[in-house]
Amino acid sequence: MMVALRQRAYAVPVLVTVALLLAVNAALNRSFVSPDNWAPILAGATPFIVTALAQAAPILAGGGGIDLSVGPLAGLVNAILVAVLVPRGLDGPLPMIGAALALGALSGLLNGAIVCMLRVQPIIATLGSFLVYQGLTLEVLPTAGGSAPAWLRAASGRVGWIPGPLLLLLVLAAAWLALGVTAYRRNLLAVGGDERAAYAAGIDVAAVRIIAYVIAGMLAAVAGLAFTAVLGSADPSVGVPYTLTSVAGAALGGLSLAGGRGGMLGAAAGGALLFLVQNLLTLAQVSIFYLQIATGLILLAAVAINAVSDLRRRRSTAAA
Amino acid sequence: MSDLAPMTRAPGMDATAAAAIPPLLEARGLRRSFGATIALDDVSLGLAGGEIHALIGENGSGKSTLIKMLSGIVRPDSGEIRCDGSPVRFADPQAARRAGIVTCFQETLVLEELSVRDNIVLGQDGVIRRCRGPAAEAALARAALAELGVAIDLDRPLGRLKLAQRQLVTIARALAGPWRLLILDESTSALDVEERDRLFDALFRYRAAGRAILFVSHRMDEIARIADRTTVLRSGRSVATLAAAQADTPRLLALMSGPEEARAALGQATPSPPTARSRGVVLRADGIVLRPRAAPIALDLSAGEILGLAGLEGHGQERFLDCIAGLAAPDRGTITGGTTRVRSVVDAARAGIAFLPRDRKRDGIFAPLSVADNLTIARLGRFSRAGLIRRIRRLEAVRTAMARLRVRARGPEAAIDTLSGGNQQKVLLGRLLLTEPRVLALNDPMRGVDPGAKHDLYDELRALAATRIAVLLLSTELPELCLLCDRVAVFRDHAVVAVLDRAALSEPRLIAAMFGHAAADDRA
Amino acid sequence: MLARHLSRWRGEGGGYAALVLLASGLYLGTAALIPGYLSLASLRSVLLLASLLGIAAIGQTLTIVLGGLDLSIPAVIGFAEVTVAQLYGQGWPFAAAALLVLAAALLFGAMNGLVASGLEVHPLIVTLASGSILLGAILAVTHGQASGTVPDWLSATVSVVGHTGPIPLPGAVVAWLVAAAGIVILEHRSVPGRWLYAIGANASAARYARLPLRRVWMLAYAVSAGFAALAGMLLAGFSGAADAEVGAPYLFTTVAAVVIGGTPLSGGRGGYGRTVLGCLIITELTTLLIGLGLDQPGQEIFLGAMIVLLVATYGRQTHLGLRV
Amino acid sequence: PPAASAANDREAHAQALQDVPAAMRSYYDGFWYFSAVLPDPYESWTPPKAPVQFCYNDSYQGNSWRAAALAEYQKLVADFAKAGLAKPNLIVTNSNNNIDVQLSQLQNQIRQGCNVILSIPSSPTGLCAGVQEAHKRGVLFVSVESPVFCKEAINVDFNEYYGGLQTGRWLAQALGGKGSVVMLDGVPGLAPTVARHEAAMSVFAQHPGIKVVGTVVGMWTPSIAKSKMLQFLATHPQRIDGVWNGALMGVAAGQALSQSGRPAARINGFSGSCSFLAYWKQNHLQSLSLSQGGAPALYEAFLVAARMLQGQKPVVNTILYPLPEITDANLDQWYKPSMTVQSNCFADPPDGRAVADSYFDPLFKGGAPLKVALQP
Ligand SMILES: Nc1ncnc2c1ncn2[C@@H]1O[C@H](COP(=O)(O)OP(=O)(O)OP(=O)(O)O)[C@@H](O)[C@H]1O
Ligand SMILES: Nc1ncnc2c1ncn2[C@@H]1O[C@H](COP(=O)(O)OP(=O)(O)OP(=O)(O)O)[C@@H](O)[C@H]1O
Ligand SMILES: [Mg+2]
Ligand SMILES: [Mg+2]
Repeated sequence: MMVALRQRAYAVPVLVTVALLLAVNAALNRSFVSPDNWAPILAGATPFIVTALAQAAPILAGGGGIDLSVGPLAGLVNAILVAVLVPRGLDGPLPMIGAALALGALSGLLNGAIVCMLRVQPIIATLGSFLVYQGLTLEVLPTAGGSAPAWLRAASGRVGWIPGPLLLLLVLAAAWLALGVTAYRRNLLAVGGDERAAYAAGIDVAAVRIIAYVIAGMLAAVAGLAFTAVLGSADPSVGVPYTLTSVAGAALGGLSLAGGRGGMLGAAAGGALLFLVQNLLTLAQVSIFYLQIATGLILLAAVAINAVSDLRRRRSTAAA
Repeated sequence: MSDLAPMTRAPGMDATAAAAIPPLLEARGLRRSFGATIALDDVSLGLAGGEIHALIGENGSGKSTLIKMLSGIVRPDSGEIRCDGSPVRFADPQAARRAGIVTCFQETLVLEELSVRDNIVLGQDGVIRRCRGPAAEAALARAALAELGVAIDLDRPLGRLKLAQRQLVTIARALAGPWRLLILDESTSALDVEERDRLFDALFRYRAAGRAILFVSHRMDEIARIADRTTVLRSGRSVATLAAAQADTPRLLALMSGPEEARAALGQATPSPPTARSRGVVLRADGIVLRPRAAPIALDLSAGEILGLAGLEGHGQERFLDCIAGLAAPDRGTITGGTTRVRSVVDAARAGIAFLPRDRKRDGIFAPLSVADNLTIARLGRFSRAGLIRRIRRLEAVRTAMARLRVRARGPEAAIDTLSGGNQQKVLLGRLLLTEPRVLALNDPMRGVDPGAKHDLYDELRALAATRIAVLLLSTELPELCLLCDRVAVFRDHAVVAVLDRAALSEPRLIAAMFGHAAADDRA
Repeated sequence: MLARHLSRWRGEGGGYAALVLLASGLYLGTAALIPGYLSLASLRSVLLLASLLGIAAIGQTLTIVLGGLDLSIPAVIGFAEVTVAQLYGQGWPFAAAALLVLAAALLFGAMNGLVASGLEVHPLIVTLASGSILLGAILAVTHGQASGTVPDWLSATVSVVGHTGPIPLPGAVVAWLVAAAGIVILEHRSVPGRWLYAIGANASAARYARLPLRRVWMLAYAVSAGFAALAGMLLAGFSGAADAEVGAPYLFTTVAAVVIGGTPLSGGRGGYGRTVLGCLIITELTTLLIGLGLDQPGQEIFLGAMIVLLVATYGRQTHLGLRV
Repeated sequence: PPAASAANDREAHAQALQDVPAAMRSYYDGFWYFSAVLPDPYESWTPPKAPVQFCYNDSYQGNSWRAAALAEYQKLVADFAKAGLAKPNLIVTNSNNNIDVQLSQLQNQIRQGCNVILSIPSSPTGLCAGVQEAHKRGVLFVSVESPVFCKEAINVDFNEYYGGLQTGRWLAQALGGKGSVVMLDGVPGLAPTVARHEAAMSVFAQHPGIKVVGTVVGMWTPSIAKSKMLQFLATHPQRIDGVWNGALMGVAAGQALSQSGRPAARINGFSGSCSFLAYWKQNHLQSLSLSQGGAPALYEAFLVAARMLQGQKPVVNTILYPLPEITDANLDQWYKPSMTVQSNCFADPPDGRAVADSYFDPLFKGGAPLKVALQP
């Protein structure tokens, strides 16, 4: 129990910040907390959270791990679902979710193989897939349009009494917890912490990393599904901006960009933080001319808080 | 506990029976080059169950490369490895592990963010499949540590452990799975005498149980004490394998480096001439309290004196040295270098105190940079005008330093990581000397340095002392302390319990003081 | 002597020789495929575009060698472009406007270095945030209505047909080549240059060697912002219009140019000489794809695939087994 | 190819067009390439009582076009507030081109009590969930120069397709029906890019002598357009007679041609940017540009909203108008000496309107006339 808590200590600053922002958001706008609004608010936050989760896996895997293709892949999935599957009548939950996940896994496999087998630096390997997916998206969907099937659009609202986006996040959390029971999460942190030590200890570094990229791909695909549900249509430009927000979200969540430190809880909180900041600045009617400045400052402040608490933690470690 | 069971087929087999069946592991004609460097030229070696087999050689002679080959990390260019008589090719360390070969590599490879338990069970699981639950993992880790006679809090992250404890964790990791051959690459270099003796006890038990151990060390006393057979590598070739009876130290040294230099290395047996201590105090530590309730420490260091710092791991000597270097602050007390009060690294620099950290690779060398850069980086201003380096001038200085320290490298432009450990250490010492220090604070500078190079470095330290540079030498090697130091301060429980001077200096006395005996009468 | 020089031409990120071969091979290959490409006009176009990228990528190289990354380059480019045009348009002397922009950029860059090294936060996130703040500040000041003018000589400097004295190349190209030579020399021969490599190679050892880490970080990021500002001012002359987003294309392309040149992101290796070739290769590659008549999606798909393929042929990282 | 959703609605489109007066239908030509024209979704809407809360849901604020539009909106709201018709504060959001953020901002604005939301969405489909919610809650949603596909919105726009036809026709005629043409496109994947391009291509297809030698993607950004154009010219040695410019990149194209040592080509303008007019004037070109400034665009959208607040009902959900043309003959009415090639403004129509206010009369039924005379 103590160990479990200590392992999540890195996420405390970001969780506190998120709680604070939730409170401020709620104070500024009562309707923010009304149950009616949970679904749309969560739906707005979901792409931020899920893409940050996607980015977290390769970052944790270390070795300069990063997946720049997260955003474009989510966009590509959105385009393929709406512009390829729906017109062919493949618009049921099974084919759509199945296709999205398969696409994500395939992409992750490719990225992982390029990084681990061809040993190309992750940032350049995934910059390659970034460009390829952006091109493919335009190929599939020259301009925005189409419409998502009713079931998917409905999923961005409520499923039964529970908001659809919340259900999605719960499923993802359960999946991550389940991975914690296996050896994978420890292997991931080991490989990210020091790949040479992990390799020498007998861990299959390449396999662990490839799986990290597969997780990233599949989560990016889930983000693509989420876009499709929220937008109700497809748009070739929707995914790309999420690459940078996903990296920022993961970093805000206390993950070390050098790998091996942090976890999905932090990444999710980091993604939520980005959403809440934008939401807050909108609510507070910050002049649009200052919006970007405010976003940047909050980003800096958040990483600074993280860094300071981390430095303190490391100091106390060193002293012991 | 069952996990710690040996994989040996015939435990307790006697030596004659062992000769009849193929050796447990055999290397034949191994070759490997890295670019222009030939790391292994022609190495053959046989390892039988029930033996402790020592592997010695100068820095860069290929010991670690051979070990990495046997462990599935480096692939041979040619030659073959046989396991139980049949040829094997280990694709990765996991494959070697499955064949029962477990290894502690020269570098302490640990994961600082993970707990001791996780570090020990690392590599036993599949990529996803986990073999045991948390409780069973803890039991396994505890048992492995118990083999070495240590108990460490299993939930502690490795980042909080000292080097020696980290080293023990890596050994425990090797012991945790089923194994037949244990390879230890300079694993004793970070251990103190007590920890080392417990490790040796364990090794003797394993030998008795019929398992094999391949043991690398630069400490000839250790070789003499535990090795059944010793294989000597020279310039990537296995030049001989000797049984314990034939393997006396002069002979081994001769095999390692050629007879000429061996004689030189043996020359080190003559201790330093005593230094006059009246030449003026250059460093004064006064009332230093290293941790609450520890006794205060008072030590003076005179110009030209070599003062040794000794103690079991974690008894404060390292922290004391850090305080001297301005890297840590004592709870109480003052450190004065010349006239400067040392409170920070900057003060230490101003006081002319140069510090050599213990971990050469992590804190010392700039890996792909050249020898010239590594030597001069801290004093580039001396060779530059208007921020531009004057190459000829710098080259001259580098050449001089390399010659003086007898650095063996392809040239000043050779990348530092192509040098052997001992030569890297010489370069680092050279870097310190360029800062023209009054005090050298050295944290275990001979760690992992071969006897020949050590001899060079000893000479160098003596020569420095002769030029009135004062040396603080923290070392885990007792013979070294006895050989070099004018005085040795022995630490126990974060206080100095004895200061032995030249006349009183001997290994048994050092050990006694370190263990807290004879403290009273020797206190200065 | 010769052997030593040759050995410098090999190296982890793929040899210089491979890069030179690739850059010239691409040029000749394109010329073989596309008649008319061999003309002086085409060569000058390619060089001009490479020079703009190259000047922007100076800082990216230095910060990557240091073990960091600078994602604020596009923002500084936009800032410089807008500010210099706006001030000059308001009647400031160009030199004064340029100096002000440069000073502001240097200060901004130094802040990046200070924050990143002081807090030990990954510079990726620091520069992402500071870039956003800088772009926001431009918006806040101009209220989105940036406009202005640039002197004619500046436009001539970035004009394909421009001459530099007797040299039949536009000033931007000449300036780039001079700057490149200077940077390469400083990397190897200046004191801060060697510190840069040492800190990038091993920050911990640098601390023990008492190298001025913070100053070097500030310097590298200041230089980065300074050259980004220069690129921004040149772009003001190049495109005519004042547009804060003008730097956007330089976000990933500068990183790609550095990495394609074979400088690894892990720091301590590589250098600007490689980036020069990386810039040429990227520019030639995108020109080739346009020349082949591919549509936009096709260009992106091919460019992505080519980047990975190229780096996979000569810029592979060493096997993990060799790093243990 | 027609946008997917428009195809679904093609029949509804044809049906709805019947309600547009025949004389104005040409301005709706080819619009279904872009989006569908549908019946008025606010048929049964009761306008809110004054003072009305006006809101602006913008997707980007980084250029002078958007800034001009915002300033115009602020001025109009201030005028309305003075007359007691509007609350004085205009609620503004900017999503930095992130459509998810824009959607959540829209939903926020609905919750904050906005009565009229003018919006420039960064995607024609992405806001639909919010638009539906607005419609359900009696909030008037009007898109400004970026029509959305959602049935519940009012779109006010010039017809992108019609603009492509205007410019394409001029270029074909200026080239005498023959020659090689380069297409200079805006941001790929955006509907205006596709609609303009397709329209111009449909014109060129009618002229067998005109050969389209390639498409250059200039992203509506001069620096990119110039770079790409230089690369295009470096690899295309043949003579270029004309460049069809899909907005904002005419000067870049002209400079790229002359700096590559190529003979001047015919280049059209599209948006009436000051920069292009100055270039036109200085180089004594023959050209044609449309005028598509931010302020007039917002004015026309506001005018439509204002009419609807008076109970007037549009005949269809999409109100289209033609853009004024700047020609060699009338250039001097638009060009001002203060304009330079580096200028970042848009030449506004002399009277601040894209079309006369009365242009809209046939497109509305019922209701009351405006209470205050709107002045741009
Ligand atoms: N990955 C590598 N790349 C290049 N050269 C290497 C590599 N690994 C080892 N070498 C070189 O091979 C030679 C043998 O090195 P090795 O580490 O095996 O020596 P060693 O006997 O273990 O030395 P030490 O006693 O210092 O540990 C050295 O010259 C070394 O520089
Ligand atoms: N386990 C290992 N330990 C040490 N070095 C290795 C290991 N695996 C490969 N190498 C070295 O790394 C280099 C490339 O190895 P690898 O075969 O993986 O690359 P590759 O390019 O995929 O080979 P190929 O083209 O033949 O498939 C070789 O020099 C090889 O010796
Ligand atoms: Mg292979
Ligand atoms: Mg070794």
